[in-house]
Amino acid sequence: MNRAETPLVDLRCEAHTYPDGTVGMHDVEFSVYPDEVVALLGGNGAGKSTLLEHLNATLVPDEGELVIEGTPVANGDERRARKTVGFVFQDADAQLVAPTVRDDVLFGLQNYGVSGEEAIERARDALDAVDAGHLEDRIPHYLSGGEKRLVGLAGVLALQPSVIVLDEPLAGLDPERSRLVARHIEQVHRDGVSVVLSTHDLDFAAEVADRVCVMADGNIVGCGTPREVFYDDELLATANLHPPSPVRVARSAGLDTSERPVTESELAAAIADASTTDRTARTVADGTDV
Amino acid sequence: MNRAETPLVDLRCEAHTYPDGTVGMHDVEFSVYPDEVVALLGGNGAGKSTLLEHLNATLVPDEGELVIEGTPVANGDERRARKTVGFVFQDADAQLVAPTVRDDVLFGLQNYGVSGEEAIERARDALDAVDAGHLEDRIPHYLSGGEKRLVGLAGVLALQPSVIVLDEPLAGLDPERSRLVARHIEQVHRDGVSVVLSTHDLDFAAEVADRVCVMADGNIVGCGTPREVFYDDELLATANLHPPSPVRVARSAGLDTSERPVTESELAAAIADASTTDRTARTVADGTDV
Amino acid sequence: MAHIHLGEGSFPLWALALWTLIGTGLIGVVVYRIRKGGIETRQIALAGIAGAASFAVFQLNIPVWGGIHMNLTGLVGILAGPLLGALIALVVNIFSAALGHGAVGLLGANTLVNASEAVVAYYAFRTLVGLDWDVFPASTGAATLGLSAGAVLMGAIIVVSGVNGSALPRADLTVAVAGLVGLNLGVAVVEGLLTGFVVQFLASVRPDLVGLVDRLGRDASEVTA
Amino acid sequence: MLSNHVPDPRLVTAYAERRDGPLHHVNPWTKLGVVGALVLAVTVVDRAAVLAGLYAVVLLVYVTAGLPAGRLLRWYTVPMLFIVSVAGPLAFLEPGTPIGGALATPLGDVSVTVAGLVLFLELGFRSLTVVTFTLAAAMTTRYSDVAYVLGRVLPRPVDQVALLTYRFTFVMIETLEDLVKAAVARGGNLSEFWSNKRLYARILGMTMLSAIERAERLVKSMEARGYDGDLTLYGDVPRPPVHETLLVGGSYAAVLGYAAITTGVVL
Ligand SMILES: Nc1ncnc2c1ncn2[C@@H]1O[C@H](COP(=O)(O)OP(=O)(O)OP(=O)(O)O)[C@@H](O)[C@H]1O
Ligand SMILES: Nc1ncnc2c1ncn2[C@@H]1O[C@H](COP(=O)(O)OP(=O)(O)OP(=O)(O)O)[C@@H](O)[C@H]1O
Ligand SMILES: [Mg+2]
Ligand SMILES: [Mg+2]
Repeated sequence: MNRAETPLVDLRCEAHTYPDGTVGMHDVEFSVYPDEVVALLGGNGAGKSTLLEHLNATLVPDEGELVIEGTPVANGDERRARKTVGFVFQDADAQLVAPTVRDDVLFGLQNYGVSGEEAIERARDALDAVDAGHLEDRIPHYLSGGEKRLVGLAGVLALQPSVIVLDEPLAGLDPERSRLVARHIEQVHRDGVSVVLSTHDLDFAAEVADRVCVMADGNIVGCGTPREVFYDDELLATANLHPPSPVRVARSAGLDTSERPVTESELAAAIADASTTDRTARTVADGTDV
Repeated sequence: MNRAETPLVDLRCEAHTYPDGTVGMHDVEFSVYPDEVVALLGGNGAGKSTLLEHLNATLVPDEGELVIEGTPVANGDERRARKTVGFVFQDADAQLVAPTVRDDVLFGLQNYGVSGEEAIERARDALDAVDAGHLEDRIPHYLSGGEKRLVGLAGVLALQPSVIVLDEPLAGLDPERSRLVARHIEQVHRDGVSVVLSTHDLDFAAEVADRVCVMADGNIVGCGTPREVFYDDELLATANLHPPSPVRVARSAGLDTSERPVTESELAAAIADASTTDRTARTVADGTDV
Repeated sequence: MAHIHLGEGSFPLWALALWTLIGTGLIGVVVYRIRKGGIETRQIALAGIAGAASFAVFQLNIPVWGGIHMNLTGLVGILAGPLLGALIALVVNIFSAALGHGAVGLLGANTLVNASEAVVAYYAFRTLVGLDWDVFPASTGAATLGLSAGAVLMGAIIVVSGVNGSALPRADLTVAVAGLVGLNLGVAVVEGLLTGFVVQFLASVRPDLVGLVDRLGRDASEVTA
Repeated sequence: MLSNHVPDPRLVTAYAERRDGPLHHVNPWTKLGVVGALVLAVTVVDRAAVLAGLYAVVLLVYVTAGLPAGRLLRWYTVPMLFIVSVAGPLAFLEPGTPIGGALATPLGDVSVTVAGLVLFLELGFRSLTVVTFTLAAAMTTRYSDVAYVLGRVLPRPVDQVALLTYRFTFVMIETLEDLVKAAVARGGNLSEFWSNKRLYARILGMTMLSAIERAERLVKSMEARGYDGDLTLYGDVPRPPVHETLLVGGSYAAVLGYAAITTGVVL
C-alpha cells in the first residue's frame, strides 16, 4: 500500500505470545487508512482475532508498536487507542456488560465523561442508526444473536470512533439479519468511519471490502483488492481459503477471463452480458435461418 | 413423507415451553429415516435448536412423545436416546467438558464404558477424521473457535451413533474446514448414519441435504427436496430466508426455468449448457455468415 | 485478602489435628444429610458453578487498599444454601490450597471459617428477606454479617491455637489478632456491598434465579428436616 | 485486568499437559504423599535452618521440573500476604532482644525482636515450602489424574462438586476475562474501586449470570454424551512404583524421627 495519508492505525508486531506459549501472530505490519473497509481473511487459528485485538491495545505486542493517528500508544495511554478504535467482539454475549440495552450503549459514553441528556441522545442515535431503537428497554442477555450484535455495534458507534473493528460480524446470523448488518456496515462506512472486519464469508468480504488481507499461521500473507486476491488461487490455497462462489461459478462457466466478477451482481451482469451477446448471435442466426 | 421404513427418530411435540414462559416450538412432528440427511432452516429464533435438542431428549416436550427406533423413550430412559442420537451443540464452548482435547473426546466413550486402548484408538480416529489430530494435547479453552468445533464434532463421532444431530456445524469455520466438515458429513452418511443439521448457510444445505425443512415461529412451515424448497419464494419469505446464491444467480441470469439448479455445480452446468446451445447457435450463425 | 487463609505450618500439631477433626466432622454431617435427602444432577451442577465462581473471581484484583481479592462466600451461601455452601467451601479450599492460597494442613480450619461465612450469610439473608427487606440491603447485610462472622471465627481459631514457634502470651496475641480481624471487617463491608449489587442484579435480570434460591432453600430445609 | 499474582488455572493445566519434565513422570499418589509429609514436616520442625534447607530442596525440585521461576515469585504474593498479616505484627510483639533502635510510640517502645524476626522467617519458609511443592505438583499432574485422585479421595457428592468446580472454573474465568476485556475496550476503568463499584458489581453480576447459563448448557452437553450425574473417573492412576513408595515412607519416617529426637532432647 502506497498512500499519502497518515494511517489512522498503524500496527507493527514482531510477535504476540499467549500466556501458554502459543504464538498467536508474528511479523505483522498492518495499517488502516481513513475511509476504507478492510476485510481480514484466513483459516481458523490464523491469527485474525489476535491481530484485531491489537488494534485497540486490548492485546499488546511482545515487541512492536501501535501508532494511532500518528502518535504511538504508550503504556498507560490505551484509553486513547480505545476511544479511536471501537471494537465489536467475536462473541456477542461477551460484549454486553449492562442490564439493559440503553445502559449498555451508555456504558462507553459514561466512561468517556459524556453524561446526562447528551449521552442519552447519542445512545438513542446510535441505536436508531442500526434500527435497534425498539430494543432500548430489553435485557441484552435475552436478545437473539442478531439483535445482540446490532446492540454491540450501537454501543461502539455511540462513541463515534474513527475506526470500527468487527470480529466476525455475521457469525450465527440468519441471511436476513446478515444482510441487515452488512447494510449497517456500509452505512457506517459512508458516514466516514473506517471499518476493519474479519470474516469467513468470502462472498460478504467481496461485497463490502475495499481491501482484503489474507492471514495464515499468524502472518499476513497477502493484501490487495478483492479482485486481485480472489483470483489468486495460490494465495488463497496457502490460507485454507476457497474463492467466493461468484468467482467459482464464473470459473467453471468460463466467464472468469475478462470481467473477473467477484460479487453476485457482477456475476449476474457477466452472465447477462454473455447471453446478450449470445442472444444477438442467435437472433442473427435465426434471421439467416428464416 | 411416505415411507415404508420405521423412522429412527420420531418426534411429536405439541409444545415446548422454556422456564421463562417462552414457547420455543409448538405443533411439531418430525421424523428422521435411515440413511438421509435432513437440513433444518429458519431465521434466528425460529426454533431450530429447540427442535434438535428434543431429538436426543436433552429437552422434553410439554406434551408429546419421542420414539427412538420404534420404542418410545420413557422417563429415565434418556440414555438410550442419547446413545442412538449423537449431538453436536451450536455453542462449541459448551460442548467441551475436559481440559484437554484428548480427554474431551474420551469423555463420551468412557461414559458408555469404552476404555483403555480401544477408547484411545477411537478417539484418535475421530480426531483424524476431522483433521484435528494435531490438537490432541491442546487445551480446548486455548483453541480458536473453529478448532473447538472440530473437537466437538470428533467427540460425537467417536461414539458412533445411528443419527448425528449437528446444530450449525459450520458456524465459525473457515471455508476449507467447512468443506472438510461437509465432506465428513457425506462420509458419515455413506457409512449409514443419518444426519440432521441446522444451518444458516443455504448453499451448504443445498449441497448436502436430501430433505430440507423450514421453520418459522417455532413451527415447521414446509418440507421438501432442496429443489422444491429453494424455488418456493413464498415459503422462504415466511421464514426470513433468501434462496441460496446459485438460485439467485440462476434467477437473475434467467436460467431458472428449466433445470432449476440449486448447487454451484448444477449452476455451472446450467450456464455451460446454455452457452453450448449458444455456441451451437453461434456456430450455425457463423456458418451462414461465411 | 478478604479471607485470611492461615499460612501452612502456622499452628502446632495438636491444633492442626483438632481443626482437621472438627472440619471433618462438619463435612461428615453435611454429606450425611445430603445423601439422606438425595441430590439432583442440577444441584450438583449448581454447586460446581458456585464453587467455580468463588474460585475464579479470586482472579479479579479489586484496587482497594493495595488490592483485595474476594471469595464470594456470602454470595455462594445465599445462592446455594447452607449444606451445599459448606461443601463448596471445602472444595474451593482444596483447589485454593493447591495454588498457594490457603494451606493443605489447615483445610479443616479454613473450611470451618468459610463454611461459617456461607451458612451465616444464608440464614441472615433468609431472615432479612423474611422481615421484608429489599433484596439489596438484605443481601448486603447478610453477606457482611457472614463474612464478619468468618473473620471473628478465624481470629478465635488463631488465638486458641497459638502461633507455631511463638512465645507470645495469649493476651498479646489476642491484641495482634484483633487488629487483623478489624481489617477483615473492613473488607467484609466491601465484599458485602458487591454481593448486594450482584444479588440485586441477578434478581432483576433472572427472577427465576431467585426462584432457584427459593427452591434450593426448600430442598435444603427438607434435607435438614 | 486479571491478577497475575494468582496462578491462572489454564496456565497450570497447560504446564501439566506438557508432560516433558521429570516431575511429570512421578506418580500422582507419590506427589500427594509428599505434600502430606511436607505439611507434617513444616508443622513439627521448629528450627529456622532446617526449614530453610527444606525450602531450598523444594525450590530446587520446582526449578528442575522445568517450571517458571519468575511467575513463582509473583504467585508468592498471596501466601506472603497471609504471612505478613499474621507474622508481621508478631515480629514486633515477640518478646526478646530488639534489633536496632526501638521506635518510641505512645504505646511504648516498638521494635522488631530477634525472636520476632526468626519467627517471621520460620513462618515464611513453612508456608512457601508447601506452596512451592503443591504448585509444582499441580503443574505436573495431568487433568485426568487429578480428577481420578479427587474422585478417590473425596466422598460422594463432594467429589462430583469438586470435579465440576474444576471444569467450570475455566468457563468462569473465560467469562470474567471476556467481560473485563469488553468493558475495558469501551473505556471502562478498573483502577479506582470506589468510583467504579457499580461497574465491578455489573461485571460480577454478568459473570455470574453468563457463567450460570454457560454452565447449564455445559451440563446439557455432558448429558448428551452419556453423563448421568456421575463423572466417570477415567484413566487409572496405578500405585506408585516401589522406589517412590519407599521415598514417601522414608520422608514420613524422617519427619517422625526428627520429631522424636527433638522432643526427646527437649524432654
Ligand atoms: N487465549 C489464548 N491463549 C492461547 N492461545 C490462543 C488464545 N487465543 C488464541 N490462541 C491461539 O492463537 C492462534 C490464533 O488464534 P486467533 O483466535 O487469533 O485465530 P482466528 O484467526 O481468529 O481464528 P478463528 O477464525 O477460528 O476465530 C491459534 O493458534 C489459537 O489457538
Ligand atoms: N433457554 C431459553 N430460555 C428461554 N427462551 C429460549 C431459550 N432458548 C431459546 N429460547 C427462545 O426460543 C425460541 C427458539 O429459539 P431457538 O434457539 O430454538 O432458535 P434457533 O432457530 O435455534 O435460532 P438461532 O438460529 O439463532 O440459533 C426463541 O424465541 C428463543 O428466544
Ligand atoms: Mg477469531
Ligand atoms: Mg440455534
